[in-house]
Amino acid sequence: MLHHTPDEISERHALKINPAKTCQPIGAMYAALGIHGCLPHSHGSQGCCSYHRSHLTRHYKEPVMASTSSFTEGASVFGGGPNLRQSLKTIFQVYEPDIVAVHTTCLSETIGDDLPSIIKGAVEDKTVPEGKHVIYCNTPSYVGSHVTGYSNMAAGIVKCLCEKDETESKRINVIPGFTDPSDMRKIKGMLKEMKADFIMFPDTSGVLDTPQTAEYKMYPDGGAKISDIMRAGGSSLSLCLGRWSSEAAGVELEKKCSVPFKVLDLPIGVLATDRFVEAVSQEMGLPVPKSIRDERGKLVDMLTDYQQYLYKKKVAIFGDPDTVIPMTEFLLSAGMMPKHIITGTPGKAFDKRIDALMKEHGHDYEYNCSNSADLFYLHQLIKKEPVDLLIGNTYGKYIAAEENIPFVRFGFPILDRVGHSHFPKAGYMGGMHFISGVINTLLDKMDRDTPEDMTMELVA
Amino acid sequence: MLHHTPDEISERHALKINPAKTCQPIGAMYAALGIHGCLPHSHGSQGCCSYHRSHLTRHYKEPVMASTSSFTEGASVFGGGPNLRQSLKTIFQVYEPDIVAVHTTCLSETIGDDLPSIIKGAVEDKTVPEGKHVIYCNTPSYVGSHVTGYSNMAAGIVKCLCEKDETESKRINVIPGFTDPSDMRKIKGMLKEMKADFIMFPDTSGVLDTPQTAEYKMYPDGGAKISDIMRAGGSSLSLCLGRWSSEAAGVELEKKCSVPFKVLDLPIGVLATDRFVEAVSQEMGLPVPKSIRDERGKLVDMLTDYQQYLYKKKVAIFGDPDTVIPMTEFLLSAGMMPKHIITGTPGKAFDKRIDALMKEHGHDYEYNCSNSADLFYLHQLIKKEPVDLLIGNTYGKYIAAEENIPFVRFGFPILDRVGHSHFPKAGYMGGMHFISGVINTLLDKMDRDTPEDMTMELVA
Amino acid sequence: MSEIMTGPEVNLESWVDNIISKYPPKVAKKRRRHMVVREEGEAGCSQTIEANTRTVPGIISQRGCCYAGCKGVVIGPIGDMVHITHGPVGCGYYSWLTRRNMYKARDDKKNYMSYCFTTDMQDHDVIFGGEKKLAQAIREAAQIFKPAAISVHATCPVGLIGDDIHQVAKDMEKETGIPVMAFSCEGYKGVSQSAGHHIANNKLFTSAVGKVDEPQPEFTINILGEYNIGGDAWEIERVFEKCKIKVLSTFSGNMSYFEMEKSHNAKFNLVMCHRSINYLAEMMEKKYGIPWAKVNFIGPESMAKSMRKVAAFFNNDELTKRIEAVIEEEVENAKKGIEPYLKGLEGKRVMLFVGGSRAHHYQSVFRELGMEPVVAGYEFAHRDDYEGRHVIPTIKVDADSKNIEELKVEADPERYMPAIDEEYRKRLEEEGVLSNYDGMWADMGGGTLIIDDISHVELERLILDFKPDLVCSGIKDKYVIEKFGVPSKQLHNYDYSGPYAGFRGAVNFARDIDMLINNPAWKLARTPWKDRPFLNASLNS
Amino acid sequence: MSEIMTGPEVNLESWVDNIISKYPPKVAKKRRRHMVVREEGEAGCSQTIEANTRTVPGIISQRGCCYAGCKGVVIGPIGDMVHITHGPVGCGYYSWLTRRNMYKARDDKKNYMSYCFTTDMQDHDVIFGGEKKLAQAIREAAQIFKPAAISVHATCPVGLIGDDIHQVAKDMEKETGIPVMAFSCEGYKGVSQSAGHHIANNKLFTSAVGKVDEPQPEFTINILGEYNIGGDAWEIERVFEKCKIKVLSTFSGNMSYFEMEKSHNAKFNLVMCHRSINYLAEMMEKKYGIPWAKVNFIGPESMAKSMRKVAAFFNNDELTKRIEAVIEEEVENAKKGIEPYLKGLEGKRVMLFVGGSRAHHYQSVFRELGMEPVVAGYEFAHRDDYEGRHVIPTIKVDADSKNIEELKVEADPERYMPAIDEEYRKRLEEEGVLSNYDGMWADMGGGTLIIDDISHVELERLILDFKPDLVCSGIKDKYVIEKFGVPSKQLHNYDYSGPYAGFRGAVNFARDIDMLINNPAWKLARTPWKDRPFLNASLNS
Repeated sequence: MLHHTPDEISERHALKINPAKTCQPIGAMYAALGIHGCLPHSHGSQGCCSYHRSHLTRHYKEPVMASTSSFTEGASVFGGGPNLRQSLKTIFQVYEPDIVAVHTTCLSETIGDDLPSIIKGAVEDKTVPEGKHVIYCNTPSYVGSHVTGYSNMAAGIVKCLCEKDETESKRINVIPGFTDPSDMRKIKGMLKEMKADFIMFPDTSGVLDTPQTAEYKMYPDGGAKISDIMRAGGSSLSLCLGRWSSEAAGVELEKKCSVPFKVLDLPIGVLATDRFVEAVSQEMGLPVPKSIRDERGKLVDMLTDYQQYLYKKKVAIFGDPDTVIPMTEFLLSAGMMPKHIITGTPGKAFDKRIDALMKEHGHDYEYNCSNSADLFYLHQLIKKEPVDLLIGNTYGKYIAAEENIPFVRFGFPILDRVGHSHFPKAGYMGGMHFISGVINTLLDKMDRDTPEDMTMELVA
Repeated sequence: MLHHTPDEISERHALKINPAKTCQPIGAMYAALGIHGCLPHSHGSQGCCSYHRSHLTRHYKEPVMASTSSFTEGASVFGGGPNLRQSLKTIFQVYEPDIVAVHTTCLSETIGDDLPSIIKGAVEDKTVPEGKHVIYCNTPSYVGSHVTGYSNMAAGIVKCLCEKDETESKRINVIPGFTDPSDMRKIKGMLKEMKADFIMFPDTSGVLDTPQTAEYKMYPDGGAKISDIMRAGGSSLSLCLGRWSSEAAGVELEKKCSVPFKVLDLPIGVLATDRFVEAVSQEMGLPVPKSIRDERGKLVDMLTDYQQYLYKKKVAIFGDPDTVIPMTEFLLSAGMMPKHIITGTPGKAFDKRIDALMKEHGHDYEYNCSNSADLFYLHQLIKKEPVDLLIGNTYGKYIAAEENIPFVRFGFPILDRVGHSHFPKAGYMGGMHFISGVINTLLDKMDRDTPEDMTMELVA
Repeated sequence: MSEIMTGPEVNLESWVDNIISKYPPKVAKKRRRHMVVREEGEAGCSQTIEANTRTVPGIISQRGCCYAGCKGVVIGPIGDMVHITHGPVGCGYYSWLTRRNMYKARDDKKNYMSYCFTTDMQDHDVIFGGEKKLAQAIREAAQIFKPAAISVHATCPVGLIGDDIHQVAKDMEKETGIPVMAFSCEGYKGVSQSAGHHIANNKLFTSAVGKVDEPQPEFTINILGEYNIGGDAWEIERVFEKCKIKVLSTFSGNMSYFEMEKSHNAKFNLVMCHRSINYLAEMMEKKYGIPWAKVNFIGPESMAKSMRKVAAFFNNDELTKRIEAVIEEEVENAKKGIEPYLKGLEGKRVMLFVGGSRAHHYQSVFRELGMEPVVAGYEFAHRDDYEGRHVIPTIKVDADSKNIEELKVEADPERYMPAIDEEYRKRLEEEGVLSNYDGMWADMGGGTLIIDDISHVELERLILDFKPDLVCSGIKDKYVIEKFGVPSKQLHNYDYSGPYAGFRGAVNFARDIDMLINNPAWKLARTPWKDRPFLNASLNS
Repeated sequence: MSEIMTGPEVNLESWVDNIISKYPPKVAKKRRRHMVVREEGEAGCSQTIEANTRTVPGIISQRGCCYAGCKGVVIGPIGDMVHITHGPVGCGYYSWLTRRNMYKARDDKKNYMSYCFTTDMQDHDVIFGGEKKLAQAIREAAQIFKPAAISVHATCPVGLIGDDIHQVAKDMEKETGIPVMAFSCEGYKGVSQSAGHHIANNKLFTSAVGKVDEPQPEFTINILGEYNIGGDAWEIERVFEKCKIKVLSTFSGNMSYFEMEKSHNAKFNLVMCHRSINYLAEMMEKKYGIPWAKVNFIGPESMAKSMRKVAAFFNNDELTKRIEAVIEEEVENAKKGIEPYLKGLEGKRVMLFVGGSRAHHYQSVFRELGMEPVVAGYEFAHRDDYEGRHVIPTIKVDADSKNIEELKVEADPERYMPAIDEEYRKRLEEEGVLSNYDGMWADMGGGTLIIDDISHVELERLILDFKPDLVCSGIKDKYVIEKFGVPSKQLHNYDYSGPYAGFRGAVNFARDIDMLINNPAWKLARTPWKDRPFLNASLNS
């Protein structure tokens, strides 16, 4: 399937092959879906909105509602202001959202449409009905990646909604990184187990993992409530779970409402989850309940019980910085050897952080780490230095098949398997779910590789 | 690996090949581990206890503590009374359990040791210390199966511990069938979500799925408390989740403490879980909370979202009656076609129930259903009528490999993969976990079978 | 109108009035023109519909963009080419392997389907221009892959910043010796994918078709507008080969660039997806004199009818006998395969909102399954796809479409050689065999409803008010529809099943529709305790 | 005694006194005799241990039963035989594929490893006797599988109800023409697996060994007591073949019945697991004059030492040169492979409680890894396995063991032909090469602790008081030990790894021990917030 990928790595200066990222707007759309009653709006050509909705739908197998300014050639010459105004008018009358979250596209960015003033106008002349909200952010597709788009919308939410509130409080804001509803649900679950007072946004749980009840809801029960988001300005601390996708929102909250923030990794793996639990426990002065300690201990138990299948196994992993970084740490803590660590999202900080993790775990073996990379390059790395396991999104399966490497799906998008919407990778239980997948996948291969004249191992 | 299994099915009258069951005592030992502070005791040769502990350990990857009467040739000639007395003396002094649960073996049964009077004696002469308990049941290995042993110990628990209590109460006893700690945890979870007042025993959660904390506990935190079990005599209803493994305990509770009982299937799959929730809701007059409705809806959503991979797929399934029956119903409700349905445990009621399920789902296709069967027979059935999927315990993998059939592990024992101790098959979430496994396994095969000159499907 | 009514009180006209009342007045007026309640009687005689006009901003539409129609639909399926998207990463990424247009490598083993190529334009490129980067990207693609040819597809910013991709293509073709085709298919062009189809047709016609002359056997045809979703093209080929008819090239499912270069040597063009490919059919007829006929390979009857058009065209007794024999055998097998499902599908009502042809193509097979298409509409079609080609002269091109180039084509002095004489051609035209398409609603009787470019709110109301048994649509609508408890069939990607075309495909289709409608899993959607009052209380917990 | 002490205050004698004080007085007296704190000086000279006596009822022991020793250990590994367990389903089921004795099918493709055969005795059989059922089971096995031979293993009830399995075996052997061996290995016989070993040895000797005479090359050996766990036997064979020494048969890892029949044609027997197979070695020497030597294939040094015993025996310069050459090459490679792990293992303290030989066999390789075996003991060994064979005459057989038959064996008039002359044999005996085993504690210095048939409470205290870096044991103890945060190595099943024997095996072993001790995952066991007081409060929530 990838027969044409040569073993020799040749320098490329212009051609990206099999990207490990996509463009900003889809991240902004996803973040916007994490607000209850929100209709994301794509300010650009129809195609963008259509592509983003389709792609998110393929990943979540759920309705993904969003509208578009439907630029025509005229609009792209004379500007998209009228299209946006017309859009808001139509949307509020026809689809009755509580809030519309506008993001730009490469088209409207290249034209240079001035969102703030267009929206300001629409609010002033009541194109936006009383009590309804329109928020926005800029998401030029030719900068950063889908992760950047998520980050920009998260910051946009703060910019447009949060209100300063000086009254004393012991409450944390949690701004999760770009990850699945199952993870967001799990993060909330841990906070509730700890009895922490918190506000979390964006929150796509209950929005992109809804039940089949034969009753369609255009705006599902889930998502962060606007009123809660507004109150986030009065919290005592913001935890930004993911430097790439959530720090900007934390910075914005500090700037606008002087709420201090802490940047943590997404709680993926034992250590990152420890740090999350620790931070909550410290800030809120809350104990760590037995239920959480037990869950942690079960994960550690699994890591030691099955260590012979994990220890020193070479791994190639790719995906978004905020998920790949804690996962790499998780693999290291389980005694595995990440050899090739790739993200498509630009940012030297990624490489720096991976290097730091390697040092923390006292490793001196050779590994390849690179940002702004693509899967064609990753494949060539693997051809040069084979691995025992590949971890990444759906697109990784073509490499895995070509090189006959066990493959575990992780990150965004997962288009060809089921489970990620409901079984988290976050938290200790999420670690158990992920690592069971790794162990069982490696065992499947061992069984498959058993010679005909011998007998598969009965016990593992 | 199973090359020697001929296609032609020849009648066998004496030789069992690759059994789909094991003997009673292991079931009794497992049930006894579901009491907090209990040391199961095997009244027979050392080997039995050693085999049962090893086998349970391979399935749970956890310490499995139990003692034995260590019969020698002498004891097997003159009777094991002295061995049992010596055992109790030693156990209570050295291992300090709150309770010892004695079960017999084919040896002590063939000899005919009279447990009640031996134990009575030991209690009277204080070989059993004040406040400590010794309970027992008979588990002749040459009758029934491991499921029967579990059932006998469950009934033994009632016989020896439950006390009659006429005072009005609205409380249910839940006696789960022979299934994993994860399932028992899930069942308790549903009862808590419904805010039901209940007593559950046996309960191996917290006993055979314990955390790694570098602190060993011979008697882990979990298990049904003796005091609670005693109070079960005062409940208003007993729900026996599994006719084969739990009805006997219900009958005993009615006989001894006149608590009425209802026999339900283990809550595996949508419909069986519905009936469980329904029964609790009815008996306790409690509503079904949104959390449970949502979880249910997510399972149904998965069944419809991925129906094209499930509908009319032929399935062979084997295991214990109390798990195979609701799973068969689950498969039928998902539009799949169980073709070969096998249990090693004897009992015509199994075949009758499967036939009934087929009728309920309006099926008239041919299928093979049989109790007291073995895996050699199942394999031959599959050779005669191939299936798209095999579901069963670890031993099924040799058939799956030989016939190149996708295989999903289910039931007891699972010796060669991880996850069953922590990810339930019970409840709606358990259904999601199981059916995701089925879907992903079938998709793996589709990917593997993609011809070299073509491209694997990106989206499923 | 009974077939659509759930009760006598439902009146289609008032339903339409009601639905448009949900829009702002100006929008309502526009949307109204995209809806037609079919009257009994002649197709299009009295009724017209508005189509291929811009979607009102803010309306939640199914439509995609020009790039999607060009790269995604028409050019992407060509398997031995490297298709480079020039622009930010997204567009190339989203059109990577998502359309299920299947391709089998030829002897040269070239198959780039599982690769995605993009210039991943950065802000620097937007500011200073992307021509150099594009040139370098083509260079790298040529060096690493040595494909049969290379295509370049412009996305929105490219047009605005003024990269001359055609000049770059020309230069790089010279430098690399590999054919390079550039497509100015910026997303904002036109009003839907449709503009992209046209742009793709033009370039294929001018730069690929006709490059290599190679005599072909008597009974050689091309299939146009067949994209081999789920393997459709292979089933169609199987049948034609059984009739000893050579399928020279298929635009563009399972298409090799080299076959495209020879395609003008065929005698006859069959047009499957009229919307996306009729331009090419027209131009090939004008230049090479290859007549074309509209066909439909979906469902045994339509398949047979289409094959008979081929018989009529070649007008050869031997061939006609073969074709009839194949039809007889294949139809019988298909009916056998379909029979078991009929009982479960009898009288079920289906709605179709998809594409520029499929919403029509699938109606006959549904009828063969005993089901009733009651409401239908296209996503990006033109009036002629609804009303028939005879209305084309009356269609006025609006501002949004007038910039899509119409090529002036003349007969090729050497190579214009129709396989049939003018007189016979005329006769076949009069019989409606050639150059003719009657459009969707010729097949939709009175009391049915046509909705062009359906919007989300209209879809919602249709489902709530008419409770269809099945709705055919695309990925964006599928889970919306199914959350209502109504099964949805994706007619773009077939829900990852197929083939559906031809005789064997029809059996697959029947099997899958049976699943959608009769899978017991649907019965589970409603909770058993749903209507227990004291339980409903908890819903607000 | 420093190596075992965690602090100067720990005194082994008082530790022993303390641990036995946990038992009831009578039990304490018994257990005390199974513990020896090694003094400096000559093996066994002044110290003796009690072993192979019954475990006190109620004590949680590692031990299994007679059936496990016979069917599970010795007979089960023979791969081209059908092994039928006569009894209730459990015993056959639990011994199904659980010991990892690997087998590769020979040319006849016969390999029944993945099958489990049992008569699944029912109450009816217990009441009316199971002979008919057993006969029928053998008949069915013969018809369906046509194995090289069939074995029958009695479980507890069989002896009590008095089935004459030997008569049934004889009759069925006649009827089917397939050799049938019956083993009266009821679980209650003896005090552990050990009785089963002996019973298995006897029957193999009388019914299989010696059936087929076949001249063998000069340098032909058997390996006894090697069960090919994780492929050990294959690595050992590899090395001997490299020395051009033929391994005729291995009892009973990767063993074929047909090879067993010829095994008496070998010149020399190497005994790996002294406990389970020394009976057969003795009997083969008595009857066929085949001398035997105790060997140990675990760890490069022991492996080399064992190979030199073979060199000494055959006493042939050519062969000796070859052997030395192989040793030099293989030892070097092994050291290279092990080297990277040494730093991480230096000075780590290990305890071994397993089997009847392995707790000794693995001590040298641990020392080669720079680790210190500080406490060790067997599960089912006899005194000679601790103290050395010289104590055998002083061992009194108690009631529990006296019923295990001791065969009277005499030299075979025709076939008794030692490969070396009497004089040289004597010399080798004096040098301790032949017929000699010094036992475990010859290798355990002063200040170490020996515990026979260790019980759970003793294991617990050892871990708590001495905090070992590694404990070697079996499946039942593994997770007990690891819940203390102390890694455990299973020396029965190798934790599903291997091979560990020979030169390459040693490298695997080093790699796996490195994992157990240096895997960072262990560091995760203690929570970071563990000792935060205000957090501990929650523990009671």
